Amino acid sequence: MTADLGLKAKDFKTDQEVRWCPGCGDYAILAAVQGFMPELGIPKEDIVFVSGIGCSSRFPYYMNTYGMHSIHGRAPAIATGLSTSRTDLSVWVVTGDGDALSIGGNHLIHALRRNVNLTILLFNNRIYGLTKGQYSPASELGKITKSSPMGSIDNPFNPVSVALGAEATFVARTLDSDRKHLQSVLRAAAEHKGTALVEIYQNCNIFNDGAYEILKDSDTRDDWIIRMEHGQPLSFGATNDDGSFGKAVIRDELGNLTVAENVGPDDSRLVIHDAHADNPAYAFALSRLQSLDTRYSPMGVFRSVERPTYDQLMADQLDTAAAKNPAGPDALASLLAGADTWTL
Amino acid sequence: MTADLGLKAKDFKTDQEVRWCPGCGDYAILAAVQGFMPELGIPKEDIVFVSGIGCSSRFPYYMNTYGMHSIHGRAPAIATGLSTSRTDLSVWVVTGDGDALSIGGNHLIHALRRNVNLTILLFNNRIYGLTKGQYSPASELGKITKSSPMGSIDNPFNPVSVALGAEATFVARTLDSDRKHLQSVLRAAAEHKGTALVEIYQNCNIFNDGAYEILKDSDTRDDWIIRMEHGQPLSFGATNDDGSFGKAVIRDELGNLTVAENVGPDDSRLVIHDAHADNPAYAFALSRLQSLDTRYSPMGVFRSVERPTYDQLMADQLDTAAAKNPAGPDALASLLAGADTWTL
Amino acid sequence: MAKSVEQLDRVVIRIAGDSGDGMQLTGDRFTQETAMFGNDLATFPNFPAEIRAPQGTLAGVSSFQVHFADHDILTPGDRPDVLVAMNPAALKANLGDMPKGAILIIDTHDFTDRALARIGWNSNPITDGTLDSFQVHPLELTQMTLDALESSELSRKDAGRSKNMFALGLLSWMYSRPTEGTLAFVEKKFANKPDIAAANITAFKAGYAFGETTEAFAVSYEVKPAALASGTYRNITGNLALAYGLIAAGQQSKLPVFLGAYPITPASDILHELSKHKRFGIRTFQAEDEIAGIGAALGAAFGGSLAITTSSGPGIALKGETIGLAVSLELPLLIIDIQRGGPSTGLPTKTEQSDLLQAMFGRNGEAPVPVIAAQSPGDCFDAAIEAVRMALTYRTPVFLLSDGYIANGSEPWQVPDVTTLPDLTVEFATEPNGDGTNGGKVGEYLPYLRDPQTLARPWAVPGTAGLEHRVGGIEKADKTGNISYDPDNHDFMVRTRQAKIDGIAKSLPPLVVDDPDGDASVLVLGWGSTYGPIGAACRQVRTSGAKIAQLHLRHINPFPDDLGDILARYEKVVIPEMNLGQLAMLIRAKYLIDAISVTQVRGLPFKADELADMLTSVINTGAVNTESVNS
Amino acid sequence: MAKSVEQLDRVVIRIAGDSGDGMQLTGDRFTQETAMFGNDLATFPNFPAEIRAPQGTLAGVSSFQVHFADHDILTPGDRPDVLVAMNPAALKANLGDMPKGAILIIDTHDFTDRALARIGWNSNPITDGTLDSFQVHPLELTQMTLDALESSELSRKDAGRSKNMFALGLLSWMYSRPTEGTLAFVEKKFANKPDIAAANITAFKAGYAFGETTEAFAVSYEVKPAALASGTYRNITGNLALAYGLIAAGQQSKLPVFLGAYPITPASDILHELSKHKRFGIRTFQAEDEIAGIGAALGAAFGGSLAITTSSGPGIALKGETIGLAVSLELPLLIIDIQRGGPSTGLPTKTEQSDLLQAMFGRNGEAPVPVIAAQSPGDCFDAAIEAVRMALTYRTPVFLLSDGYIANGSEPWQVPDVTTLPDLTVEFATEPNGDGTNGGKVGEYLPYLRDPQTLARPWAVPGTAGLEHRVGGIEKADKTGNISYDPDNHDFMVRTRQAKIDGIAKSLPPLVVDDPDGDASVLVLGWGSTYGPIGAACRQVRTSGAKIAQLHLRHINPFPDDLGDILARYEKVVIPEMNLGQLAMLIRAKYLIDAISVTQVRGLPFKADELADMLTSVINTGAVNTESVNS
Ligand SMILES: Cc1ncc(C[n+]2csc(CCOP(=O)(O)OP(=O)(O)O)c2C)c(N)n1
Ligand SMILES: Cc1ncc(C[n+]2csc(CCOP(=O)(O)OP(=O)(O)O)c2C)c(N)n1
Ligand code: SF4
Ligand code: SF4
Ligand SMILES: [Mg+2]
Ligand SMILES: [Mg+2]
Repeated sequence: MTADLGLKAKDFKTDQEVRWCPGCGDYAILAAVQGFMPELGIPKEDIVFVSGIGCSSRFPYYMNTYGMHSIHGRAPAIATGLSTSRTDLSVWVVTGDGDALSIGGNHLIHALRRNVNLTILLFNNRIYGLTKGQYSPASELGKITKSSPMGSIDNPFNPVSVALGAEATFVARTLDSDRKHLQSVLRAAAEHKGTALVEIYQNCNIFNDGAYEILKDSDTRDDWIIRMEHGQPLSFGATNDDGSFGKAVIRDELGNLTVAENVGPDDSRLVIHDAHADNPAYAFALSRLQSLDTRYSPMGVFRSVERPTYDQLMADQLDTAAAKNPAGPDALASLLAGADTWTL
Repeated sequence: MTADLGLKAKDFKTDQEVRWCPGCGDYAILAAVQGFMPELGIPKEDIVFVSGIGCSSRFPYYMNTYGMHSIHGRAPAIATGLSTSRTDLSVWVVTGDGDALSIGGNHLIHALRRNVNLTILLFNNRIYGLTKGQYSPASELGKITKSSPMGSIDNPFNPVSVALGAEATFVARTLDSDRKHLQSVLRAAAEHKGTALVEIYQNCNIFNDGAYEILKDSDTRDDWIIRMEHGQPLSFGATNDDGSFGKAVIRDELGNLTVAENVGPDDSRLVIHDAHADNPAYAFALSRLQSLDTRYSPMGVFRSVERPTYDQLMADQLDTAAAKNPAGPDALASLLAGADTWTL
Repeated sequence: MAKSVEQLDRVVIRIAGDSGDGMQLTGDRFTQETAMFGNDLATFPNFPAEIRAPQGTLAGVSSFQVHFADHDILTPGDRPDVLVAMNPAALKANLGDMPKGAILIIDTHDFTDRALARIGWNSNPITDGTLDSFQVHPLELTQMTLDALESSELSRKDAGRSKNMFALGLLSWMYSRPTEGTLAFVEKKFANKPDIAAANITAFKAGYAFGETTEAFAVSYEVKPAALASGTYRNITGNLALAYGLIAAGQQSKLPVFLGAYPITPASDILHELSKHKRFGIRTFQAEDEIAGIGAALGAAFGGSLAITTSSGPGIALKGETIGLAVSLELPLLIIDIQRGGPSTGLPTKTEQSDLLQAMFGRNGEAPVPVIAAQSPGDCFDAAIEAVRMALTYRTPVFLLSDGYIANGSEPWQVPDVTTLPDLTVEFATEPNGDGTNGGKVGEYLPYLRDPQTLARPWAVPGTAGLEHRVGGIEKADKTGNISYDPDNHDFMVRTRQAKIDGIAKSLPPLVVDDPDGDASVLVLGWGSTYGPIGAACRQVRTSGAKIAQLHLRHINPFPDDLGDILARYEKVVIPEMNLGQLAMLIRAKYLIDAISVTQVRGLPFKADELADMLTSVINTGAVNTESVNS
Repeated sequence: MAKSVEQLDRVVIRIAGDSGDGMQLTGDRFTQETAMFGNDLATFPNFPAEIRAPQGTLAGVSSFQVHFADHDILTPGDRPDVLVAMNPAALKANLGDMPKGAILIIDTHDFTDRALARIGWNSNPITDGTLDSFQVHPLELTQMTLDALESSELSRKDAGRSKNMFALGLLSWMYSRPTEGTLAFVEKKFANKPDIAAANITAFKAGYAFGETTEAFAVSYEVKPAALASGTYRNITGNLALAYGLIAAGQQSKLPVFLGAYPITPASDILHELSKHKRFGIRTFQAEDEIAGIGAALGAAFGGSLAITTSSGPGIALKGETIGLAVSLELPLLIIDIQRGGPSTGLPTKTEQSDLLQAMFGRNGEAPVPVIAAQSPGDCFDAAIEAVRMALTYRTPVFLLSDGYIANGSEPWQVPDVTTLPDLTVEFATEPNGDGTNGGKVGEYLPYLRDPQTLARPWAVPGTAGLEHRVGGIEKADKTGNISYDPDNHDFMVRTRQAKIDGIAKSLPPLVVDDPDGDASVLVLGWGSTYGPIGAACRQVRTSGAKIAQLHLRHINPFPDDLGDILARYEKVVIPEMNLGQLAMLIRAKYLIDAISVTQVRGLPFKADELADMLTSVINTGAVNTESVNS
């Protein structure tokens, strides 16, 4: 699919000044996406970025493609109409944790269940950035913010679990600062036909600085990130001298996925990642390994399975209808007349 | 908790004529709920039924308690305000598959994650009844309805999976026509503190007749319904002469839950139902056993775990704030004055 | 026995029964027969919000009224000449509307003490004198149906279900209707259930034969075909005509059609209808809610589709924010509101005109949107095409208002010659429009560079190389469309968007006032579905010798340029509306005339009689002084 | 060097810099010092929608204007006497507003060629003559701050951050402000970061000392305290006053307060503030969206709370359907709209008055809701209490409109004596109200039996035995509230709901027109935040010897009963609005007067000067003929 069109990252930059706070994780994501775009092998004019409202949702202004900065929470719905009516386009949605999971939660889960052909980039900074720092549906319980001076009492969503509960065919997670990983996930997402949800952990250095610090700090990250690669064991942390994995995801006696230490490579309990498992129960179990403080965050593709896309199913119905009964030149006239006319 | 207040089912009937189609499954549910209410041991005046819009949402008019027939999809939000501001009340939500999963999807999942103290009865007839028969987010792919003459191309939700993905603390499923089971599930739901979601399979004999026929037909139901009882094996179907279960849920080598035939009671693969498993991955896996035609429908309580309720957490914060700094008679005056005043 | 045939010029029939009795279907069939016969006609279906309200209750009564005539008519009639009542509740619920001397055909099957008591009758009205002033035909319709089907395999219950067809057969005989259409219809509808088809046909024929044979009916009637303009006609409901208008507009614009909708009464039928016509390249998206419905439509508009969203009042209320976005994006988008009784859930199956101000103002900020209204079932077709013309030409969302009355009501419709339909072809932008002097460099694309005539911006759809651009809901700089917080630019853009909509008035044809002699002093001004009742009232007024002028608005925003002059010509302007005076407010504000607002909010169309009385009193006394019409 | 002190009666200062430069905080502190000093004052914060727009860009400039005087004033001033510009962009963005001769204090630190080029300046305006007509003070503010902090442990970058405090110190010296408050504030704010606190204090003191010492400033100024009505004062912003009004209303009504809200600029601060006052029994629910926010509030209202929802235009657009339900349920509910620039996302941080018609009409059906507006920061307190009074008395949703200008702006506010606050106690229904003759049996509860005076229905909250009842959005029968599809009942209920709202006018005090000699021929009519600018303009007009009358509306729906008579007394009525004439439309429609609509939609308040010119031209010529104000 990826014809080399000779495009470069800079071709995807616009003349608009980027207006995020200095140090915001959005910059890194923007650079990674712009850097990845040429790989798509799709002409710029066939790409559309649709966003909602939020700091993250300013994204389309900076992408030299077609784009729409819409209203809060509605990007998946708008993109559904666009993608479904224009199957020739590559449609991307950029959204934030508030935009996607709070006001836009319903559109998100419905796009996922329908499997509309969209790539959704969910910038999760666990805060409302643009409105200056209220807790979001991804914020930790007890978080103190402008609107929760005594600590948030809202139990947060796990966005990956939400997506899997909503029949998602593709769910992945990555980190703003790890460009290589981010791009590898984008690659997988872009290849997926249907709705691909990519949760990107993004630092908001103004209102929620350091939310993902333990996943970034070189002292901790290897012990906290579970890197998922299809067909590979879910091992992480340092490898011991005896070849056993410092940490790994295993399936315990009760059948639950859990993290164990010092697991031998041949341990039967060791879980080999299967991103293509048809049953989402496996990916769901993976999503539950993470605790609220981001400890044991699986990163990479949780699930990627094939299912017909909504866009294609609709296009097929139109084709079938037209094939069966082509709308020739008289079609409109005979439709309007119907079966029971009389003439005066 | 269940003081006997001497209430009878008939005390919960109103003088309003019930206006569902003759034969509608809603009648059975109404009778079952009215029959169950006295057991609650709660005075009528402390009970509120809130509904959205749909055939099912007419329910409050027939319950001689406080009630609100609100607008489409919003009942969980309205009930959240009521329950949170009035922790002394028993608040029930009645909703349909369209009301709860289509337009109201976002409020539903947010109520669940917050664990607001509500019992939500979701009447799932897999169709829009009140608007005369369009497919719903619970309708099967390919379903032919008024709005899908060539068959629906919308992959449906599994409501139980959606709820579990949204951090639900209590999820159960039951059937309109099985009054005893329905009431047992209501009992468990009513006892639960937090949001209890009860999916009730309900027959719409006008627009989707027979949707659950195989779960009702005495020839098939025992082979298709997985009855879940905490601490009991998930066996169903006929028991063989050798004591093995005709059918049972087992955990296969890969750790997946699946249905097997002729499983001995001591088979290590046999799954013993644990409704109180902290990790929702187990309940989620159970929810995936069902196929779209309702084959292998687990019935009963999927999950019931304790977590603080939103209502209580909010009440606690108010109490803490008041205890720390009681709002005495001068509190308002000193608030209004603030720290920096000057006098002329 | 040979029976005499009486000639009538017009008849109004109402058939009423339980909502499960198939009254709407019966009415439809009778209407179709009548249409085929060539009468002019108008229909009025009226049913409860419940799917099947409990049998035998007042709340469960469903009715269908049809008015047909040998001349052109405008309404389904104020008061029926004939009522067919399938049970006591149907009789009770409708009796109040029946004029003295009317014919009542009553199925006596359910006139048991219990059934009567249920609706609050202590004795049988058929025998206790209640109906003395009517021509009553108490008949055992159900029993006769069962008798006719004795030899059928059907259960008693199923057989009884055909009683509506028996009644239809009887009516068909009474009014000399052609029956082939109905027979063919039944065959087709129950093609998979031949026993049901057979039973219905048997019952229908039995009813017809009963009329011919029984002595109960001494005469049958004939209403000659109407001499309408020559052409090919069909019967059509407003929602069907509207759907056809959209399909036609798609063809005429050569754009793919995209409908984003969430079901809601009484708009759902447009979704249902369009979903059948995929072969015309029509995509229907049943969204998760109204916001997604309009959102998806807007997305499709960005992609170059002819985008539509349909709903009714409560759903429209949810779309306000997205309509604002569409105003800001300046993309074509049709917003169709089939109004029903409000506020809130209100009266879902009843009609009302109370969303006009919501259409005008129901969103944040200065967000002007053209508003037009359809005036009759058939007119919905033309209204749809006009709405599309405005949306495409001016790159703007457009509100099209219809309501439950004309959406479900039907009338004969002259099938348009498709070659006469307007050309709605759109030119997408294909080239950069910057020329180095107009705010853009050569080779640059300025998405907000406007057409000087229409003030419309160019429509460049994704896939067009070189025109990549971004649009959004934040205020944008003139021409470039980039985000701009500049105060003067904002003021300019707000006024420019308003000027664009106001400028549509230039494209409107002159208004045509119906003022036969040009010397009336009172003008009655209306919009939407009151067209029929007002027109019928004007005829009555004129028949009585008085003068009255009528003007009906298709365009409410902007008002046509010549409206002010016309209003100024009359001493009194009367505005009847099925709301509390919404158009009246707009007219008063703009033209500062003391328009008389006459309102009814009963979920029902005005009665022509009452309007005529009201107008007569205005003509005679300068003021409204009839009790039957609120003002 | 002893410096001279010059006396001034009023000063307008604007400080501007990057949005990361702490301009809002600096302005707040200066304001607070000024308030403590006893001047009358008014402030105007103005900032971009981005959190931290890119440094050194025009788009990133944030400013704060404060006007203070030795007499009572009404606006933050049209044109600053002094501009403090922290970088080139701040200078460029604000220069256009500066009158000739104004003082410019410029931090020259960033005046590098590159930074200048970035904003389109090819040469340095400080030296190239651009600023010749001003009194320019180019200062190395940043460098001086760094020098002052040389011995601190802070990094250069962190130390540089204190430059705003240096500037504040300088201004404090220049205008003889008391500094204790600021010092205490800094100590408290950075209690956990003592090095930052110390740096800020050092910088502040250095700035003050610099003013005292340097020869650059030969004089300092003094603006005497204003002689306001005696009482205790504090400085307050509109949003804070509004939040306090809600808390007070909760106390006065003895109801628990429930706020259901979703964050949105510029309304979020009310949520933030109320969430701090849980000890008053206030629940704040940050909902998943605006619909859930109002939904939860409505649920709480059903449960007996004083229920509130807050938002701004786009969020209000989403609430329309639920407002309709609240109208139908007839429950008290406050809907607070802090208006901002529209349409759509518009100008989120700028002010506008363009949601009036949305408040009036933004929902389906006939769904009347009272609408009131606050006119100044301090007035938001009273407006909140009045809104609560109406909601509780009439059992109705009530719209309270404020806007970004008064929400964020501040003024001295006379702290009310709580014992004089109105009693808002509510009586819940506790007993059945049926008496056998009023439509209900003895012992029955009729939820829609109305108070004959107010037409309010009783409020029976769950938990009250014997009053169990159901309410809903379908039309309901008079008195019983049961579902009713009866046409006459619907008409009656629609009119009754309207009559209830219209009847509120009876409870309103007589309007007070400000027409000093009672002989003006031109009346200027306003609503909301234009109060200050219009008032200031009227003073200017009168100072010039002309006559003008001013009337400002708190109540827009219903209009006060005496409004019509008042309007009729004047030859011309002029209505200035920050929209395209929304109040003007309502006034014209109701009173049929040819009101002159004067509008500006620039995201900024009117300038008093321009309004004064405009009014003068109306007085002299009967028409608006100034270029600076659109009409
Ligand atoms: C209808 C509506 N409601 C509320 C807002 C205010 N608002 C804008 S962005 C936002 C949340 C932003 O959070 P998130 O989606 O996490 O994006 P971030 O800024 O963190 O990238 C809110 C509440 C709005 N613009 N529109
Ligand atoms: C805002 C709004 N949109 C749409 C509708 C129309 N509507 C009423 S009920 C309903 C769906 C009903 O389906 P479900 O929730 O499954 O309830 P059921 O009737 O099947 O019990 C719809 C689309 C409405 N009343 N309000
Ligand atoms: S507020 Fe946070 S998310 Fe928004 S631009 Fe600034 S750093 Fe980024
Ligand atoms: S339409 Fe279906 S769900 Fe609704 S009342 Fe009738 S049978 Fe029940
Ligand atoms: Mg965020
Ligand atoms: Mg349903």
